[in-house]
Amino acid sequence: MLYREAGQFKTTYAEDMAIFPIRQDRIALAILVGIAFIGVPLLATFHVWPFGSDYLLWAILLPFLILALAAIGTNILVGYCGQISLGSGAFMAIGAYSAYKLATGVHIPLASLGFAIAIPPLPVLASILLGGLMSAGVGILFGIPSLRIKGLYLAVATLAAQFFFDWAFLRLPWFTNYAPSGSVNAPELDFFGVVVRTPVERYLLCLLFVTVLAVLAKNLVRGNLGRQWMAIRDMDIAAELIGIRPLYAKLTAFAVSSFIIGVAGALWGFVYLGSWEPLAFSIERSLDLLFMVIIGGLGSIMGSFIGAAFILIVPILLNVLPTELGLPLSTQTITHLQFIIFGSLICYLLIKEPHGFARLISIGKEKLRLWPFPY
Amino acid sequence: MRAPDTNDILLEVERVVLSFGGVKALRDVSFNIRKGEIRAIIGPNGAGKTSMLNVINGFYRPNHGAITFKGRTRAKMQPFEAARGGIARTFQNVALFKGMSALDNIMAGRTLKVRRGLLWQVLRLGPALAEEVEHRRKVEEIIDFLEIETIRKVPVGRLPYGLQKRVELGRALAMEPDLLLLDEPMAGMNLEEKEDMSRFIIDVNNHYGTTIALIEHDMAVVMDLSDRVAVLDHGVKIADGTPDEVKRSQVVIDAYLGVAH
Amino acid sequence: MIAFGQFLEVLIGGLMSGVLYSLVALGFVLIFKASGVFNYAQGAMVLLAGLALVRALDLLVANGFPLWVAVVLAIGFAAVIMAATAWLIERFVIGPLVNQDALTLFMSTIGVTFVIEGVAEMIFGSDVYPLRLFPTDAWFLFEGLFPGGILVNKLDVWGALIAGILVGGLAIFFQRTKTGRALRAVADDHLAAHSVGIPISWIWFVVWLVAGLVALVAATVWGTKLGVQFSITFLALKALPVLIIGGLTSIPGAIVGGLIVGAGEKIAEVYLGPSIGGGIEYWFAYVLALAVLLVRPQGLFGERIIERI
Amino acid sequence: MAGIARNVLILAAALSGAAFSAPAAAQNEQFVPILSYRTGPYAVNGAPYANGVVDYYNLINERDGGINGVKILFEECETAYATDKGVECYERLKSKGPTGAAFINPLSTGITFALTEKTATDKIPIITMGYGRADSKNGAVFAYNFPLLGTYWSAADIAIQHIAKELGGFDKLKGRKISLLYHDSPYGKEPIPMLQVLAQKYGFEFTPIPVTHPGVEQKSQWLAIRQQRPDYVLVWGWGVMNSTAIKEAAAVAYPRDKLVGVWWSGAEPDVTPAGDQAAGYKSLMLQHGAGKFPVHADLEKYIYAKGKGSTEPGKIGEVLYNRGLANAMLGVEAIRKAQEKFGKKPLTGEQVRWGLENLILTDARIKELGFEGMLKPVSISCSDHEGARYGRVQQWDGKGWKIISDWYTADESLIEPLVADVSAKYAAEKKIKPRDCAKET
Repeated sequence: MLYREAGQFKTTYAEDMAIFPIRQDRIALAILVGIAFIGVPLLATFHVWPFGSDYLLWAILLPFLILALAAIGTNILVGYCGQISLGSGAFMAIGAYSAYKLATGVHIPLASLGFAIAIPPLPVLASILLGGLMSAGVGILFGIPSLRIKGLYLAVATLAAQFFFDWAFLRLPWFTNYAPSGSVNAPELDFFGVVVRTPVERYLLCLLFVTVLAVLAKNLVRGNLGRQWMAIRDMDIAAELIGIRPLYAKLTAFAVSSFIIGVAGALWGFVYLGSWEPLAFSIERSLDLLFMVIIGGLGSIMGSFIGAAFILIVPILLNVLPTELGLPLSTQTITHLQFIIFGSLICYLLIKEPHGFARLISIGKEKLRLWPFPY
Repeated sequence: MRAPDTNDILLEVERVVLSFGGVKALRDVSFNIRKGEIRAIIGPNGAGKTSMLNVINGFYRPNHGAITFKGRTRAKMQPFEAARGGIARTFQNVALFKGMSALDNIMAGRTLKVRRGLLWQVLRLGPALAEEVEHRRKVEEIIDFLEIETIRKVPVGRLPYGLQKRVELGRALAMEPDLLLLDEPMAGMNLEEKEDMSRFIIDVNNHYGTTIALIEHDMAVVMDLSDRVAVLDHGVKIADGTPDEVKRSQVVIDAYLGVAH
Repeated sequence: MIAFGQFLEVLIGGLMSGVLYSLVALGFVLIFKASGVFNYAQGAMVLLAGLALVRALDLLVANGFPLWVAVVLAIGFAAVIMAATAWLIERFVIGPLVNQDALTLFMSTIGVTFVIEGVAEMIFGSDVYPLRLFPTDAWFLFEGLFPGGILVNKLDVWGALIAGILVGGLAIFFQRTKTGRALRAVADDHLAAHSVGIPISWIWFVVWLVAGLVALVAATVWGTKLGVQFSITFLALKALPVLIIGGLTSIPGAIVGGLIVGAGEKIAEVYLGPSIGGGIEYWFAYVLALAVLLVRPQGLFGERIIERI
Repeated sequence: MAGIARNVLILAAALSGAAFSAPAAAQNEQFVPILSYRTGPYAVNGAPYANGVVDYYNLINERDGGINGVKILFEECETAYATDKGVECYERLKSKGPTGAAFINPLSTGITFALTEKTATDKIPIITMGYGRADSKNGAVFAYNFPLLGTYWSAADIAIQHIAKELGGFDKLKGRKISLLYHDSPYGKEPIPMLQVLAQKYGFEFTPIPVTHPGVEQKSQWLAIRQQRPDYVLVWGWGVMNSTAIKEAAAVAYPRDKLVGVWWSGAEPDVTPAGDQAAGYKSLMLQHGAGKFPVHADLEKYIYAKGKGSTEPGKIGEVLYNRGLANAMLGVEAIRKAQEKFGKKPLTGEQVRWGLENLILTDARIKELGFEGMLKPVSISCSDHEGARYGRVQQWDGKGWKIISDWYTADESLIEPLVADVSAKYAAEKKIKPRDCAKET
């Protein structure tokens, strides 16, 4: 009875075009944003349950936010534009390593030309954003084959990006500033004099990035460009015949997607890991991101959040639960069980609702709107 | 019905040949479309009608021949270039974007009219929002015109066939085309739906002054609607003229009755 | 002359190890051909088959069975396990997902991968289990011609031999048997096959079973090469470029793709690697696959993709 | 659909209820997390090590009733050798128990790199026995890192010492070719700078050859080795990479006795898959080797006789199992040392850190603990977080490991400048002010 749009008349198109045209949705969102921006930091600052330790912030919320951001990026390419990519991990890596290079200063000696390109160390914020742009540039480059290669063939082609960059960051010492171990350390997170150190500060920083980029991504996907992407996804030939240029639509999708994923990668390295090696952005990361968007819902920004939460939290839960419940299982058995249950759960979800949690929610809302009178 | 301007040729097809491997889909076909008229292309199955439309809007490249549209002759063209030139199109088997709502499908038809680029769209503020609202207003006009207000937010995959055809027409109209190609707009419809669709086609022609070329099986509909009719059979144009002339042509009657050549 | 001998050695070694990738790629092709499923679980199936085989073998030998009896029984046992796996996958995953898009099916096989890995290690253990079905030492050919000779690994030769027999067997199966012909019908058109009365769930079970048996064959070779252990699952990623180059639907393509990938990456690694840092075979096959796709989007032997409207 | 929603709710409820409730633990317990990997590509090596650690903690509890009455409460967390999972495990376990984690032992150089900064902030010592970052020997900069018993730079030096001895002297190294076949990760890359220093000093030609994770495919590396014909190949592998390397060496007929593995490439699972082909293979020993010592008798009596053992009784005494024991013992002794200063109660990580930094184990004490013959004396200090730099070389004869060398001691005069240099860079990068070790007590 509480969830009704009756009596909410929209008098302008602008109102009808809002992200959440229904008032109740807007209230729910406001509460959520309030909790995220005010509630969580407050509880965490005073170590109130469930923030008694840093665990929830450090090991759950922080990676959740960053991976949700990466999932949004993946969703733009896979969910909105229909271009299957198994290379998201590589674009996270490009974002992270570019940001690292920019933050520590770039020096490219061009001995044959007699001079060198030298960029002094940039501020962290600029490094992160430029890292995203770098990733976007490479994304465009690796998007070009998509004009010819389609579907699963394209997916395997994107693996070329994944493996190439895995290798490049591992083998070319220039990227790691010649660190003997090949592991790099993030610079101090100094944002115009404000140094981000504690888990709460890191959380707020990521939350800010995620919120802003999610809103901007939502703007894009509900605007003309988003419709172009979806048109290409649903029927590329028909899209061409109404004047959509596949080149432009696909490459913008690759660019925007790679930008967001690149920023997420930079955050993953700078804010979450602090010190990393290429393995942090391996093929498993790419598969995880793909799972997030499929389980969450292809073509849904909100679904990306739900998917990220599911893929991140369920394995941890399955791992923690037996110990916490005091089940007498060995670590080995728990991990094997975790694999089995997680795999089954994924198959089950795909069978029950191939369109992911986002579809479940919209069906749920439709039912709620009618409740308690189904007709 | 608006009187067509007989002197103003919008599209001229000259001696077009199209073949796939050894199969010739179109053999030396020539005809024209005048500005403002409703032009029909009819013929039995496999006559090459859809191939003709595909050639016109750049999806197929003819092996020989030339096409002059708005006075410009071209050898080859990308489909989106045809769209940019003002050619819109619907399809025999509905080519809608199944994952999008009716509204979004029609809004997608506005793509070529969108002026603000990516950076403005990201912000969705000021001029970008105003533009989006303006497009929405235009699209709502079309939605009203086609009487599909109630289904505007329904994903088109869930709509019945007849409504899908209407949404597809709406998407083509949103492009504000100079030439509208309709590939069997009434296929698979019941009588009532056919009448609705005929009305829309005539209204489009009258209201917006859009030139229309349509392919249709239903002879009765074609004869009622069109100003001029071209008849194709086995890739060859066998007749061309007003509905009455075509109706009387012995070649056409033979083709439809399946008389051996 | 030394340089040429070395080149020949790298080339032969590369071609041979390419054939070993083909063994894994063949399973992919079978399943994709018949059901349009891109089966990421093929690597996990090799692990499962290998574990079932080696554990049964060890148990039987420990209980005093003569080696050849133990080998036959263990292979039989592993085949039964693969049949059960095929049935379970068809019944609970692929069957219910019929008519879903390719991406959903692909992701579901990753889910299946997790389950197989978990179950296989839980039942059969997660240690490394040595398997010695084939000799693993080397011949040195033409020692008179090239100093040191040209090295050819015996296991590789066995692998190539087995791959050849396998492809021949599969060809006979597809051309000559009733089930095989039915499989081809299904591959061409699901609905049509259904309408002529071929039970599609049976067909799919058979396909997964055949893929499972191919995995078992791959496991005998790879198990001998590496020891049966978890890392065998990584072969799936090595097999992907092979089948992309060959074309997802072509059995000979899987072999040719393997040869190209194997020779290409080994030559690149040995001759190009040292100058740009080494380890390039890690991505070389994929870049090669990308290049092939740009010229032929359906792979070398794949069926042409025709766009209609 | 409703089913899914319900399941999710149940899971969520379980999460909020379980993961964050305070553990119902007795207050007189010292919590020790165990980051292990019993699944995935490296399980083969991770599992026996974890078994040794678990069994030793159980032994302390069963035999001694804990450390001076303070029982050890431990919990395993599976990392699968993946850095992100390791970080999650660390965050999950670091504040468990009445006083939080006493120390952490990630058994992965990658995870060590990722945790180095976090552990310093959280004041939890990170013990990396025989692995980790070599520059963290410098306790002045890395107050919380303890690369006990030997870093990779010590290992590299010992390996070269042994090769020199086999060749008949350091002067014989000149002009020789020595290749390093390494796991392409921070772990495998660590020894490279030291080997470059050594190559410079002794005039041998050093070629690093990377193997990509996990190392199942090494054919091209070995074809290259066959062409280059190095005099020795150092193997810096882990997991399947080790046994594959030995098999490929056999396949190209490279003599196995010219292979020298690091101490992480010298356990039973590394050689058994290669069968007879592994005979002759050599590896360094992190002091101890395989075999049973007095402590194993206690394990059999107090743990395995009661059916509480974590592996098959036949497997205790394997190389990696013994390393797990040694590692656990050093941790326990550090806690014991810290108890001398801070009292016989559960201690914080910061207090255990003091215990580690002041830990001295004499021959007599090692004998008392049942590790005689396994370990040599250890003496840790602020400036030396390594504590000992000894190693020996063992050889696989096809059935078992045989010790074939005397003790070597890594040459500090070579290592120290490199440590000072690299750790100073780290201190500058992270704005750490090195402690003055002269003032530490």
